[in-house]
Amino acid sequence: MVVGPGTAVTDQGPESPEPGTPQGGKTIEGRSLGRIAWTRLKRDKVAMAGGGVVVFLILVAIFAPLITKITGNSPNDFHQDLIDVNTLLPKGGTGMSGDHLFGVEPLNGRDIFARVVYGSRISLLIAFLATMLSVVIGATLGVVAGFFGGWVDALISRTMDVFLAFPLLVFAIALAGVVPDAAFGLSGNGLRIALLVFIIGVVSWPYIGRIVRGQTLSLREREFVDAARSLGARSPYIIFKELLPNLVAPILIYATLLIPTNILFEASLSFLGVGIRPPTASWGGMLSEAARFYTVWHFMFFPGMAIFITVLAFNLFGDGLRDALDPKGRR
Amino acid sequence: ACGGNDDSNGNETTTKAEFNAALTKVFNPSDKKGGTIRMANAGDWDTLDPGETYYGYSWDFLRLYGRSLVMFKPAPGKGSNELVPDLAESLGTPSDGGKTWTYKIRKGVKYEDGTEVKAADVKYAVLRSTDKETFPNGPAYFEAFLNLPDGYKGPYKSKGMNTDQAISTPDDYTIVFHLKQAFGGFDYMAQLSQTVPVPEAKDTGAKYKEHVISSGPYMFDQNNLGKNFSLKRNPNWDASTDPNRKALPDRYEVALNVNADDIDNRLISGDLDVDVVGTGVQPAALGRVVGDPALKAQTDNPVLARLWYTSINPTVAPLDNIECRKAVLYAEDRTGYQTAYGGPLAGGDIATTLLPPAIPGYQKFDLYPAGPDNKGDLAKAKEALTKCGQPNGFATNMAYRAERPKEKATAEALQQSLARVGIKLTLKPYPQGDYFSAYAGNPPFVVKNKLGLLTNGWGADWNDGFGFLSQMVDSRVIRETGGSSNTSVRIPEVDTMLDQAIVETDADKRNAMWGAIDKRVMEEAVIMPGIDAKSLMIRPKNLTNVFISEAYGMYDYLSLGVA
Amino acid sequence: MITYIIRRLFAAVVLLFIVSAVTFAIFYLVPRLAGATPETLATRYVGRAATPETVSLIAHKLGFYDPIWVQYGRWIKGIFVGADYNLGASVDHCPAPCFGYSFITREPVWPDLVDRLPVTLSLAVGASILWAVFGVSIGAVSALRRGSLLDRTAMGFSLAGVSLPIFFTGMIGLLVFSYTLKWTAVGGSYTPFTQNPADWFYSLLLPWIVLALQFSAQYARLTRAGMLETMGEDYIRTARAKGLPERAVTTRHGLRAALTPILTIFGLDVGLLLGGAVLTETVFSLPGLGKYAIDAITNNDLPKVLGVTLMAAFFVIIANLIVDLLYAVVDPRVRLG
Amino acid sequence: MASDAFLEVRDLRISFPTDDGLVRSVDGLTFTLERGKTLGIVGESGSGKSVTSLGILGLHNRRNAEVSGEIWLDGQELVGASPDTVRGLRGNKMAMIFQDPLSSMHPYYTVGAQIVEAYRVHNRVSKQVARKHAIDMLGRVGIPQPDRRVDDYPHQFSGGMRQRAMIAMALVNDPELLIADEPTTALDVTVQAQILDLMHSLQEEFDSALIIITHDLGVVAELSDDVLVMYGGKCVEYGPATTIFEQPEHPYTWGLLGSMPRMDRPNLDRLSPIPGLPPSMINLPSGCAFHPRCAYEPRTGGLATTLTPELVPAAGGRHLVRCHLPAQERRRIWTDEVKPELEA
Amino acid sequence: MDEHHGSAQAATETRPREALLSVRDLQKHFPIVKGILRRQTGAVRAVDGISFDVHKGETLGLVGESGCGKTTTGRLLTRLVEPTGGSITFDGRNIAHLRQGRLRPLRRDMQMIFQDPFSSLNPRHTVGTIVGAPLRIQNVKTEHGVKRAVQDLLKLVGLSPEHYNRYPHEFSGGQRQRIGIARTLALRPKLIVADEPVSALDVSIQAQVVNLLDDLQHELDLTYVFIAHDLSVVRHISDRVAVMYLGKIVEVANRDTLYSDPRHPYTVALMSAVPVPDPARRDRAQRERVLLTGDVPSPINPPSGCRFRTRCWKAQEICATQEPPLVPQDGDPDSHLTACHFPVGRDDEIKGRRSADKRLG
Ligand SMILES: Nc1ncnc2c1ncn2[C@@H]1O[C@H](COP(=O)(O)OP(=O)(O)OP(=O)(O)O)[C@@H](O)[C@H]1O
Ligand SMILES: Nc1ncnc2c1ncn2[C@@H]1O[C@H](COP(=O)(O)OP(=O)(O)OP(=O)(O)O)[C@@H](O)[C@H]1O
Ligand SMILES: [Mg+2]
Ligand SMILES: [Mg+2]
Repeated sequence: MVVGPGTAVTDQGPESPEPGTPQGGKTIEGRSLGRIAWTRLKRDKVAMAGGGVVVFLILVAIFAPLITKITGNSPNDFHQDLIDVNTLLPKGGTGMSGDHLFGVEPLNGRDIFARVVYGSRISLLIAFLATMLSVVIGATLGVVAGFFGGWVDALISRTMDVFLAFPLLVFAIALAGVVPDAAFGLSGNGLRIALLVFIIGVVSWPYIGRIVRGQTLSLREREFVDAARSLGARSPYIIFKELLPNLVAPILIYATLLIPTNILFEASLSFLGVGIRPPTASWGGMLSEAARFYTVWHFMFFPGMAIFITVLAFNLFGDGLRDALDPKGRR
Repeated sequence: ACGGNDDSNGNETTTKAEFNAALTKVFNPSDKKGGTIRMANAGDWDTLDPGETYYGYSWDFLRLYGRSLVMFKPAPGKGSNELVPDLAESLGTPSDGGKTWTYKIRKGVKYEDGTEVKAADVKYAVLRSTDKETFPNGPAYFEAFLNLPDGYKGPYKSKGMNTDQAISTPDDYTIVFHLKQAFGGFDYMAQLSQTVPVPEAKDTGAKYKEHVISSGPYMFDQNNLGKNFSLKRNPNWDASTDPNRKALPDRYEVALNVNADDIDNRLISGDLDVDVVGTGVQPAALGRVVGDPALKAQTDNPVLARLWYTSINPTVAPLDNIECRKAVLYAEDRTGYQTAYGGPLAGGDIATTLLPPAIPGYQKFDLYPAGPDNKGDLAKAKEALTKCGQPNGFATNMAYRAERPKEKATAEALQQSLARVGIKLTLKPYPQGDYFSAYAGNPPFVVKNKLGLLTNGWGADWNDGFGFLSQMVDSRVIRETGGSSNTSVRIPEVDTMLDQAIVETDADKRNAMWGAIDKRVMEEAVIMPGIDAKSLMIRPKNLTNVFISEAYGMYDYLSLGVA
Repeated sequence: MITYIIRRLFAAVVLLFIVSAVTFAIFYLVPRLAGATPETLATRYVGRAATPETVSLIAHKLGFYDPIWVQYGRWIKGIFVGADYNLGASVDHCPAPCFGYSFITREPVWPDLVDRLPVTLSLAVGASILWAVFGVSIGAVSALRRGSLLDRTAMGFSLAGVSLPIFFTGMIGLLVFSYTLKWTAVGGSYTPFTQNPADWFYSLLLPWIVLALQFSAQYARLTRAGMLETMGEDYIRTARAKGLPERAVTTRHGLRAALTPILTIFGLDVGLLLGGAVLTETVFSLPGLGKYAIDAITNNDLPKVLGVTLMAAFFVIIANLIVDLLYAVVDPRVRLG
Repeated sequence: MASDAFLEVRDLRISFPTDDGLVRSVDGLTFTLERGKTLGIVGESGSGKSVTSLGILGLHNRRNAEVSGEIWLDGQELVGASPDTVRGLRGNKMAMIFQDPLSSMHPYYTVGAQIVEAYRVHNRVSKQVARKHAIDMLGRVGIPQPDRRVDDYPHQFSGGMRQRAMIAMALVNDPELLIADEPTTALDVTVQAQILDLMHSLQEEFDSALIIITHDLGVVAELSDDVLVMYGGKCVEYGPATTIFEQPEHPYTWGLLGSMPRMDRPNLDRLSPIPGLPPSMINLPSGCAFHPRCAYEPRTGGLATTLTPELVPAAGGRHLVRCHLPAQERRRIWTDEVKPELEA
Repeated sequence: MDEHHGSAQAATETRPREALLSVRDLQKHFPIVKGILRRQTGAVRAVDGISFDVHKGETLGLVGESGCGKTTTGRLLTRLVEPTGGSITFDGRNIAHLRQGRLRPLRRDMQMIFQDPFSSLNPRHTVGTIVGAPLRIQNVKTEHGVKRAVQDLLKLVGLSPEHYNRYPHEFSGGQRQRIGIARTLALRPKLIVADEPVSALDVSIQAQVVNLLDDLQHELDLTYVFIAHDLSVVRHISDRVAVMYLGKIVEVANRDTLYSDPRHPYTVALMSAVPVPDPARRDRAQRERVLLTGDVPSPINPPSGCRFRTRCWKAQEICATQEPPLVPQDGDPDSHLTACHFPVGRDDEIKGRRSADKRLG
């Protein structure tokens, strides 16, 4: 999938004047591919809806304290008065009420709404940071491999093979399990977040790396790279000034599509019990607790739906972004 | 003989299916023989080897295929705490002030292959269990108390070494234990599965668990480690040598590593008879069982000799100040703690002492009353904080086992209740595999990571003050390299009291001393007692002779029959 | 061809070495970096009443005092020539391939793995057949009816399917179909095929569906995208120009080409799954390799973790090789070498 | 309304609705072609040549192309016919050769299999028979050792051989109409010469009607009896090849001739290119689509900018031209102004 | 720039001139590597020993079939790739093995125009950035700033200066090629290597660009190496023409000599294959046409001796054993070199394989 000069507008530049004929007095600002993509994206209702939800979720994450203040429940407060001590379940089944929109958790009666809202912070924060990390690693190594080729490429490609040969989830869990409580000057949830970001980021970089490498390989064959070199440009110039601007689009697309994958990854790790430290709420963690109380539907439903909606929104937006930036891949 | 009161007529019966019907009475008594009892275990069996197994349910079950010198009486309720002779003709005879214990072995007891059980087999069994390189997980009482020769490493490595100074067998039916120091409760040790005879010729060391030679009424039919095993009748078992066992069913089938929720569902539907681990239903089934009167009538709710508690670590500031520790105790919301642990049915009763009521010597007292609603006495807590010099509270950390949802919930509950007086808890989950060795039981780690509160739990190896307290409050079991289960009690006075109690052969005096130790430890406020564990168990639908053995805190597996 | 396979197998062995070494290093180095000593490592393998002597005895027995490469070398040696374990009364020989000996369960790892494999195999094979059939047909039909209601619905569902975490669908599936409607088996009820094929099918039905749901969605999207791309190729135009019926054009020419890259992904996915469908096996408590891995990790049982990791990597690598060979069969342009 | 000619295209219009507007790729095209004759279609990139050829074969997707007009092939109308009818004719009565032989052949099937497939769609014969036929066909298009090469995959062929195989595939059912869309553009001159030669001799042999689409006037001159010059989706000039090359009357045709350096004439100092750029197919210039690039537009008195010119007969009988310039004027400009410059 | 080379006419005759570029025995073998160990298992002999001179102010045309090594030659001349052997003397300096750093200043004098106007411009840069890049890379001081310089260049190639802020995708192929040319001219080079600059363009646009190149040569006193496979275009623009076949130059001569009097059988075949836009002459053209059989052999394994022998109708035994040198043949001027054992004579009957259909004659 080459993201390059659009096939859309080619020879018949609609309003491009004949060569040599000056147009008006002022300079005409060209429409960059980004601008064109944005126009295209704006037309894609579904993608925009996805984008809207993403923005909404980000706002929810940022303003979580404010939202929970309005609803009046903080995520870690027990409401054991709402729990039947014998069954450990909320009285009346779910405990849903005006105060507790999504009901309360069995056993300790924490407000599920507040926890779901707070859970978005963990999910999004980790997914974003991990994606950034894998983009940095993946893009750097991908460009280096694609651009320099030879044994550098062989080495990096083989490394990616090794990574892909690992049972990564198992590996991630194992790694999350063996790292001590305090390390690298971090401790507590700070360390956990850093650790999860590190694990997820390191595990998913080959995904970006492969794409960037492929793109770089094909870009390297494009004549503008030769042109720059024949002008005397050095490798850094070519990488940063010539290649990178062309790599931004694919990196952006795949980063956007990697975020939902990483959200799922984080949720899976939390579900398997190697995620963030309690009582901090995370969606995967809530689901794993809900598994113990599988008879009460609301406990699993809300965090599950939160993951689903978030991932779906990112996927919709990412798909739209890809279609907009890469008209060839358009459906 | 060791129970405080003597209501162990033991054979009250009932057929009325109601809540707790099998708690103190025999439910559905019957002598009908035949049938198969189906059991399931949510995890793996620790080991079937009598020399190493260290779980209550395993000991309960093991009596089906092994006979120890002494055993707990198969009787409902308190009666089960009574020790009765099994392989031995009578309880042990102490001499030398409790340093030497002699047992006479019954004649005519045979292994599954028809050979007779001799005193030497018991001796061999006990000695092999002291080889901790081969059996690292087993109880370590014998090597601690027996007067073994220096450098003795068990019968495998120290082959041929004379061990008569520790155990002597003057004849084939007499076995004499020689202890390093007097120990009044040695009969409790003699009931350990480690005294189940093992024929030396058939011993395969660590592999013996694959085929244990039965000396009881049942022997192994199939044994697929990690999956399932079954027992069938041992043709060489002679009921006349065995007054304790009814041996009603023809077969026992045990499935391992079964999904815990699935076990509950199958128990409810009657597809399964016994959840062999005996820790009660899972939270998912709890609501269902308790919410349905018909189902609830099919349950029993015994109290276990197990305390879930929180250690308050005096080696971490500001908890090195007793007032701060008291503040923690006062601020605790006891009902919150209880609910988090599973509520009054599946969790347990609120405890105010170390000793559970089931342990002889238990004395009821409450040094840090928590107000009428049991939600804590915040005024007292604040007062204590002020005395401690931390009027606005302080921050500390709390450790628990990451894999245990109940401990997590409890820690969260405590975090909530302590926050009311400004004590801020940060929760620290650690993997349970290394919890004691590397984390909560590792003193330097505890200090370095400022773990003020440590989630902990202790169950007696047998229902007696020594079995309960010795590993829990003796400061000498604390090791700098980690691994100790006592994590916070370092009171020299208590150590002395323990030494005195151990050598006391008079049971009543001994029991009074355990109660005093309990109180002394509570005064130091280094343990927050939490709850005395209870479990809600689904009573086997199809079985007869069902009753709870208090000694094991679960159904007595020896007496069950099939309707 | 043969030399190619030999070369690839050789590379696979090297890769497996790397994988095992890295896993080994992580499990040895990270705890040690965190301050673990041979004794603290050994405490894991002793009972709670163990004395310090017992602990150091076990640490010696397990070789925790040896340097890491000695320990690793011992493990590797076990794979090739087997290893001996002292059982006290006797010495047990664990024949090659001896993936080590778990000192927690005190069982050799290899038989365990062999034992778990059929479960994972059943799960992976059943689910992969489901998703290959459904995913590909839905994707192909969607592509051919591009823009139709059917296409949009299918793609909507696919996107939803891709976005649903498998443990969530699994839990909902269990709640609805197993516990409420009682149509499917409850969690944790696995029956081997050899024991009772009907029960086997019944016990795996829901896990298959749940696993296949997510993959079907993914494959539907892949197939559709692939089909759309190939249906725009020049050779499709040629096929039409020959007067081929549309059905032949789409299947013989379009689908054939579109499926080739999907074959690669399919092979790798199945390979990955064979190494353990961790989440599915956890949700449904299936005693497969994935659950085994999780249990091993939870118990910090290094030999098991190593064994299962290596086994999983082995499947991925072999799947890679098979996919490459298949590719050469399917796509004549590919030359191996 | 049947037609006498073998192929008659009447007022063919093909347009594609797109996001940016309606693309009128072919806009009222009319021409006829007899058996055994060759029609050359020339024009700039994007002028609608390929769209026309695909339209005749009925290869446009009804869902994204709007096709109207009439196409009569041997007495049968194709635009209104059922897709199945057209399919039955495709590859059988009419066949097509595409520009890029590598991408136009399926990479996963052998050359032979693809020819066999083409044969068996329209002939109920066994695979063996079809295969013999395919080998025969490959031999006839000049592939050495056809019985061995028949089992090769397209990528194992060289460019020229692939194009030969494409031709074999197109001719396997003895089509009466053969359309070649830029059959030699991807090839080297020496190979191009071989292919053109082959096509010529095969046409003679099969006596089929041939439409050859190209932007190379040399190729057209080499093969065609008639030439159709397209600009902006319309035919701007149509006539016998000799007339088009010797007496062209449309300024665009003049431009084309002036743009190309010629090997058969003395070297020119300068070429005379057509100024400006090809038009956008969405937004064709009003009036005569060529007027913004036409040097003679002022001489039409503004007519060209407003009114679309009709295709009118020019000097010779079958010579048609679409231009507002008066006939006299056109001929004068050619002989006096343009031709001397080209031959200078 | 040298005064006396100032305003050279497009001369058809050659005066002896100073060589700006001189290539001797230039070789480029691309290694074929296999496996992780990157063993070399063979080589593509893309350019296999070619020698020629380019004189100041002239245009040297380089023609040949696809894959014969034209592009590689161009890239060697501009040192985008390093030669395997031979020398490239530019302006008196052998640049064949100069390191990139040493090469940088020389690049000002030697530029390249690329074939594909779509891939030769970075789609993410504005025209201004693209055309200004040489100035920035080479740190050239401009009198009125880079922007003015770029706008002047745009005017020079016939584009509007207003296009400064636009992106390449907004332009047609011809316009893009103009942008590429503007970039090439930014540093006022002495030599421009143009690799098929008009192949991708429509005929009408092609003519615009050819004219532009022509004009620029006059205006700026440029020297061109013009690579193309279109013989008519090459004839139009070149002063001298070199014909390549499979990595070798088989014939080189002044334009008119070559076109009127080709000596190498390959040149003859090549020229006869060009279709002529004159229907009146088509039968004659076909009669004279030399149809080569077979395809160009692989450069990995070129034929021994004369590389053309496998397709040559005049080939004899010696052609397989002995490689013909590139020398003037009997009666040819010194500037007309042919590498052939049996050059085609002026009155030779051409015994090429005739048209398949004999009825045609
Ligand atoms: N499917 C389509 N959808 C929209 N526009 C199309 C489609 N097919 C062709 N066009 C447009 O129709 C016009 C004519 O295209 P066509 O392919 O016939 O040109 P051509 O004359 O064959 O050019 P070339 O010489 O480049 O092959 C072009 O502007 C093209 O963009
Ligand atoms: N980087 C490379 N690595 C390996 N082989 C190459 C490389 N570049 C070119 N070749 C090979 O070298 C030979 C000459 O290629 P080159 O591109 O110079 O030919 P060309 O004459 O420019 O052809 P065209 O007319 O198709 O552009 C070809 O066989 C080509 O495959
Ligand atoms: Mg076309
Ligand atoms: Mg080239």
